[in-house]
Amino acid sequence: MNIDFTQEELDFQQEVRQFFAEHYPKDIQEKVKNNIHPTKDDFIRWQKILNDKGWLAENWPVEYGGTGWTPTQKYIVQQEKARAHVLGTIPFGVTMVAPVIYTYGNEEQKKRFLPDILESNVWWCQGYSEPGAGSDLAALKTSAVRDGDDYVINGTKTWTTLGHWAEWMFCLVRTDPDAPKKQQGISFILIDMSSPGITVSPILTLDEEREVNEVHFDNVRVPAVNLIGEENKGWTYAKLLLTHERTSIANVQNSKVRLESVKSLAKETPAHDGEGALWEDELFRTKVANVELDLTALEYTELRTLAAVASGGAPGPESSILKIKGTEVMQAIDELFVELAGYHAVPFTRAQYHDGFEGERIGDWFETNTGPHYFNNRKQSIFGGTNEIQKGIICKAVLGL
Amino acid sequence: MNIDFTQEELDFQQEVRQFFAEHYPKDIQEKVKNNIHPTKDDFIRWQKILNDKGWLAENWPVEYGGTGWTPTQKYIVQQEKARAHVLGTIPFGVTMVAPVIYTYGNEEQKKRFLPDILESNVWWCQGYSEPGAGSDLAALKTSAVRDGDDYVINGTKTWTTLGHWAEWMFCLVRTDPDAPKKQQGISFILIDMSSPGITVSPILTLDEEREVNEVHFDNVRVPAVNLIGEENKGWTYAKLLLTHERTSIANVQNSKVRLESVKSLAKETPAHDGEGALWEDELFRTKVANVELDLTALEYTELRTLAAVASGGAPGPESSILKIKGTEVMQAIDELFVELAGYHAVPFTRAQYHDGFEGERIGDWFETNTGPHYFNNRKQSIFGGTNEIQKGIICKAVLGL
Amino acid sequence: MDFSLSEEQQLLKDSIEKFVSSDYDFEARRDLVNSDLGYSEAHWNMFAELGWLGMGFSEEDGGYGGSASDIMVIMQAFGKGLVIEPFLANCILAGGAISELASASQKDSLLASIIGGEQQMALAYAEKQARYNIANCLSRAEKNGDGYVLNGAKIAVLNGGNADTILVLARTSGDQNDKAGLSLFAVPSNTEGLERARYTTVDGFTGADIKLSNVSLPASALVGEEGAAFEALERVMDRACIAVCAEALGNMETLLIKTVEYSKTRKQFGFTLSFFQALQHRMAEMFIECQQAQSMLLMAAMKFDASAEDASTAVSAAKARIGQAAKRVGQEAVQLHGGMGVTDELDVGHYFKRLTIIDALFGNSDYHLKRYTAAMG
Amino acid sequence: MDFSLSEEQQLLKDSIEKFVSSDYDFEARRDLVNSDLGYSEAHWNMFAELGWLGMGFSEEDGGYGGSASDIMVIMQAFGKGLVIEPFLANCILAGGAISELASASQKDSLLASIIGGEQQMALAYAEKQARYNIANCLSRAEKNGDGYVLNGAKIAVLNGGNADTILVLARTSGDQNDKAGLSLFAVPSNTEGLERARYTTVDGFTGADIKLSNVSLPASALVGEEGAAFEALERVMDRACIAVCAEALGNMETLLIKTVEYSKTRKQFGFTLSFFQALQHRMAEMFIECQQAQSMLLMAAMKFDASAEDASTAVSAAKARIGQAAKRVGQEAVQLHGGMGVTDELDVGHYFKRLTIIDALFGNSDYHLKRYTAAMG
Repeated sequence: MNIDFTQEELDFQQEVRQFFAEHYPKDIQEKVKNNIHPTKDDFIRWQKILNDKGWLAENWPVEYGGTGWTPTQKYIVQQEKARAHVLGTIPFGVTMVAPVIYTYGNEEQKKRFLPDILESNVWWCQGYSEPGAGSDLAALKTSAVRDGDDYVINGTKTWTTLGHWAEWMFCLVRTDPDAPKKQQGISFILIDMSSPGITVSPILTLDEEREVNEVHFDNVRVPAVNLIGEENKGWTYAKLLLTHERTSIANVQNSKVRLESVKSLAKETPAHDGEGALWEDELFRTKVANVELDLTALEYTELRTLAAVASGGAPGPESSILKIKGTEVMQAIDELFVELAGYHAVPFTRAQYHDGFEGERIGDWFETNTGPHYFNNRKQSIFGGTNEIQKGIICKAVLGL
Repeated sequence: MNIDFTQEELDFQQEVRQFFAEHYPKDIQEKVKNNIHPTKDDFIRWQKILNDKGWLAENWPVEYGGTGWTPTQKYIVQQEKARAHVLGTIPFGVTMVAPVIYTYGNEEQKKRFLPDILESNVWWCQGYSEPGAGSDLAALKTSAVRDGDDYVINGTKTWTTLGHWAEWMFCLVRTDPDAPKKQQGISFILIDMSSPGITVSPILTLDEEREVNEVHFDNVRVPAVNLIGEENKGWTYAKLLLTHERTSIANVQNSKVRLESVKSLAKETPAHDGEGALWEDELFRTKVANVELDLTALEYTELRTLAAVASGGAPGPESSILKIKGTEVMQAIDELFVELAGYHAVPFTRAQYHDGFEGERIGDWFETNTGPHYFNNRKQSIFGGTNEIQKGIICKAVLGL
Repeated sequence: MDFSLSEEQQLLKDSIEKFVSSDYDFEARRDLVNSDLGYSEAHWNMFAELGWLGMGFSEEDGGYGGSASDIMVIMQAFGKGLVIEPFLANCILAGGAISELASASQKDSLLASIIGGEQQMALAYAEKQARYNIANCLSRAEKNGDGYVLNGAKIAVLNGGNADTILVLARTSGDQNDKAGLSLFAVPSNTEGLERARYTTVDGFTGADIKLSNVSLPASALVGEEGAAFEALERVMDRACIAVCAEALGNMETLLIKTVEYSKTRKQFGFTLSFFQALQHRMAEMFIECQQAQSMLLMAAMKFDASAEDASTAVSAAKARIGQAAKRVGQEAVQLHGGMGVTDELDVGHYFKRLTIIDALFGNSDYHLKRYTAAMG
Repeated sequence: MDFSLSEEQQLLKDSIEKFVSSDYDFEARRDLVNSDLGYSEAHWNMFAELGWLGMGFSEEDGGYGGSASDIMVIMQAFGKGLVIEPFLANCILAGGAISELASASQKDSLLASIIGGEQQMALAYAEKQARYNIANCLSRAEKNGDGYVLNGAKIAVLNGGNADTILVLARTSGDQNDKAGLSLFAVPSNTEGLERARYTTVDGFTGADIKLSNVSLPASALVGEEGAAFEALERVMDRACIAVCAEALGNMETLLIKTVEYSKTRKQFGFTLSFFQALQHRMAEMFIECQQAQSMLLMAAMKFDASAEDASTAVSAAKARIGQAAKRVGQEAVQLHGGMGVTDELDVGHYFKRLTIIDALFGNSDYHLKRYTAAMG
């Protein structure tokens, strides 16, 4: 057991820090720092820079363009990204669909899709959940019926994050409605979002932002060559992806930076009784400390999981812990921010947190964003498999209940 | 809505206070104050005094010797009892079996049993739970088979509180093993504990005290005249009793006195860092405050329940709240006591808390009792229908789930 | 001791609940929130006609009620329907301050216009540096001949954007934290030098941040006596706490009902959610929170109405405990509704928002917990 | 960064776990607890022979390990079986103090006798008024010719009743709370003036409260330098925290396993408890607590071994968080075992007792939370 970085790791840390300092666009950094919603172009611009450096596909095998980083290196990169307020990489392409393509796709599919993902030429979205199939994902009904060289797709997908920006969707569809188990009749298919018959309609979340969508398919023809792997085996491929989603969702380094921000803001915020700083209030400090303890434990749980994966283990059902605790911590930090804002949690000033706002601001830079962020972020414990589902996974796969 | 006592109620409060001051034996009071286990004789002595005043059977109808008190009067008595550290009345006779006897028993049974209960001539115990039937009480197996004028009883009852002091038991037995629903084949019968074939064996709890017992029945003959009401209708009678048990279990006034004790002890106890009093530690004070808020809410929930009962409502399934919150509060106070004791929670000094201890005491009067009391009191959320069972009752009977 | 409502209160409760359930559906409310005014004038006039706007005031003040238990009845019923009309701002905050402070003649004109629904008012007390301490006031009113000149800034003025008259708390003497020297001024909102930044609040009400730059007022603008506003405002804050606690209870009761109903219809894995025991127990805990909140509210209202010595502590107890309950019940209702819970479309998230903001008003849970803890001695 | 155990540590872990699972059943342990000595001399000799008693000490001190991670491995394994032998008192507390403070010649004699299992020792540091602040010390050692005279009182001296030698912390100069001026004395337990009230502890160990009345000691009784004990004892406390955190983790892991197993066999309402989702989720939460506790422990042990600047803060973080986890896991295990959970007969309640006492040792959760919070700046 040893907690220290090696000299090589320290050098790597330096390199990463320097690269971000020199190449991460300042305008995007300012937005992230100030809670301004980034644009589609911001994401693409930064991902292209990262990819030029070869640092986009952290988890891909080296042969496909991955970094080959050790768990410790990935941890260092996460730290440095959070430290420099680096805009997050949109996961749908590089983190989610790509591993499915390079693991289960054929050579032609790899050639066709992976380079565009690396170069952020194509924006992907996820077609998993349906209005009638949330936690019970395998109950999905969107149908794909083979007709000549195409599949004809009908149905509705929901909670499609940034689907209105997407050019392609990876999608779970039912190809065998008569399969004895509902998991067995599902296929994994890639869909060009410009295909006729697709409608993308917004779902506003509690911050009144358009982030998620409903996507309707009305006799949409999709070439059968877009099917990944075998027909009716999609559930297997999808599960791989869900595990990847779970391990990345803990967001430890991001939460650490946010918690530091809570601390420094609390030093400048008056206490609730207007006397002294909120940071001197032992109740507030204790809440921060308890969140920090949970977060520290989570950080080491994540490191242990990554170490186990690196030494040959799979990211097992324990990764459900990362989802549960990671979202609990995020949401606890959201609450601390609301408390920091005091009466200035009350005004709703959506425009202030978008590009091009010119009016007079209400409140300090963060204050009026705390409510909407807190409300919207309740999704964290719901999306990606609710925390109840994650507990169920622990019960079944770890405790054998 | 009005929170004040009437002049009559204030007079009554005075009367009660004065009676306790004059008639409650000082030696018993000292024991209760100092956590010394009372003896069987202590209980009987005090109950006889209470009964002489006509104040033992608080909830009985006046015709049988009840007090006829209003909910407010009962509340006042509870307050004054707690205030004067009055030893609790043993519930098995006066609170539990008596309502069943006067509600469902025949005239002869009422004449035979009720006077001895009022005069505390007979110590009762409860024969409900069995090793295989805990939360699932209706799964009980102890059998009663009619044989001439007797029932012959075989089986085992468990968690029988103070069964080793008891002269009589009220008992649920299975008289029809073939009933279509398990609740239907159960009868309610009264058993003389001196009957041949009964063995009472101790179960030590985590404080290493003998409080509960297992009671074994080996071909025990019980006269059929001891059956209450009709054969196979015992479940109905038992449910009445369970409701009574639940409403009395909140123990609000007792918890209030204990919480006051925590506060005053905390003023004399050094803080964890040895500087100043523990009472000046905001973390500790806040824990006390949060318990007190819960307790205040509970007090008014209890008052609302009693008021609803008085104005014609039955103590409905809402009374499950009293059990759940009442035990949560008790157990939270237990934790505060352990914290007060600090390092002196460590020694186990059972003899110090029994009659006749002559040695040199370890720690202040309360300190070394805090651990055993805390451990043993975890039973509160288990016995009398676990808190999980209570939540189930709320789900089913209140929320319709 | 008596926990029952009076006959009048029961009637009031029934009529507001009927209004909420029959005439206040969520889509109509959404349109109101998105309208320029932010609420319905028709509703407001109806509230006035039915006497609801007078229920916050004693008969002496021209009203029809005025006790904390009256306010409780109204606000709990409003809370069930997430009523957006500015009852709190007019009748509890501004009206309450006038009732506590104003001279008989001021009451005659000002209160009558509130009770009659003719004038919109707001109380501007909060300042950024003050957090929840109303004595911490930097806004100043300087004597100027017969009148006053006001300077300062106020935040989160509920109904501040719509108000015809804004009651501004300002310091006529003393230092930043002094309890003495605070005075209240009735400022017509079109007075020169009064600048309003109007906004919708995150929970759908309207509000404003306000700047006062050399606002000239006549002597008659002073409400009541000079320098005597603090104790009066403290009582207003206590009543406002009871009011929003009642509203929160109404919110929570509705959330519990909606969550239980949803759980009985939404199917996952072949069963309705109500089949899953882990979820059942969480709904049982929501029920317990509601019941305990109801008890705290009754306790505080009764103590307030009895002018009990510890009435303010009781109010803090209720605000703290109900704030905790509100967070828990709100979060659980959203979580148990799954994805739908975080959509703007469903009403559940809006109840959750309101509960969140109620905790932020008039002192959050921790503020009141500290006030309670301090009173423990 | 490396989270894996060394080969030696893995072997040590395996051998202790084998001992615990094969040779340490609960009924045998009960007999030990009820015996006069309170533990097994045979076990103790075996621990010595297998070198386990030397694992808490560096090779320099004549031991075979000494790192925090070594201690972690041993104590976690002991915790799984609720091992009652006085490893903590001898090897971590008394031995740790000697290792930190003593001169080479004192180490030679004292440590060798611990490592060899030949002598029982105890560390008497706690005083009633001091709570968890070791600097708060009223016991005094006055110079008397070449030697010292000790007066004072110590509480909760673990292994104090069995110890042949008791290390007593006493003040040779300074005032009650001074960090300077504290010295450690090795006092044979049969020394005149040393009075022991021996007891079993609530969790089955043995301990004593001790009074020192004019206890005369030779100069050689002083361990190390005069007045320099505080920093050393602080390090001992940190290591002791890591030790009991590891033990607590072992306790919790066993409780989780026992609870899950019980839930699979105990039937209620026609189903095993493991069928009930509300209980399932609570077991999942127990699992999460165990995992998070494991992470905190690793973090603290690694930082301690790396002599990190914030090592003491990391220890407080672990002690605080694991104390919270211990309470939750212990209470839940008892609750989920129903009536059996509160019986003396079943082992589950005894694990719960040990977890409770671990929180009370060396600073409870709140004490360490405050220490942590203070370090946040």
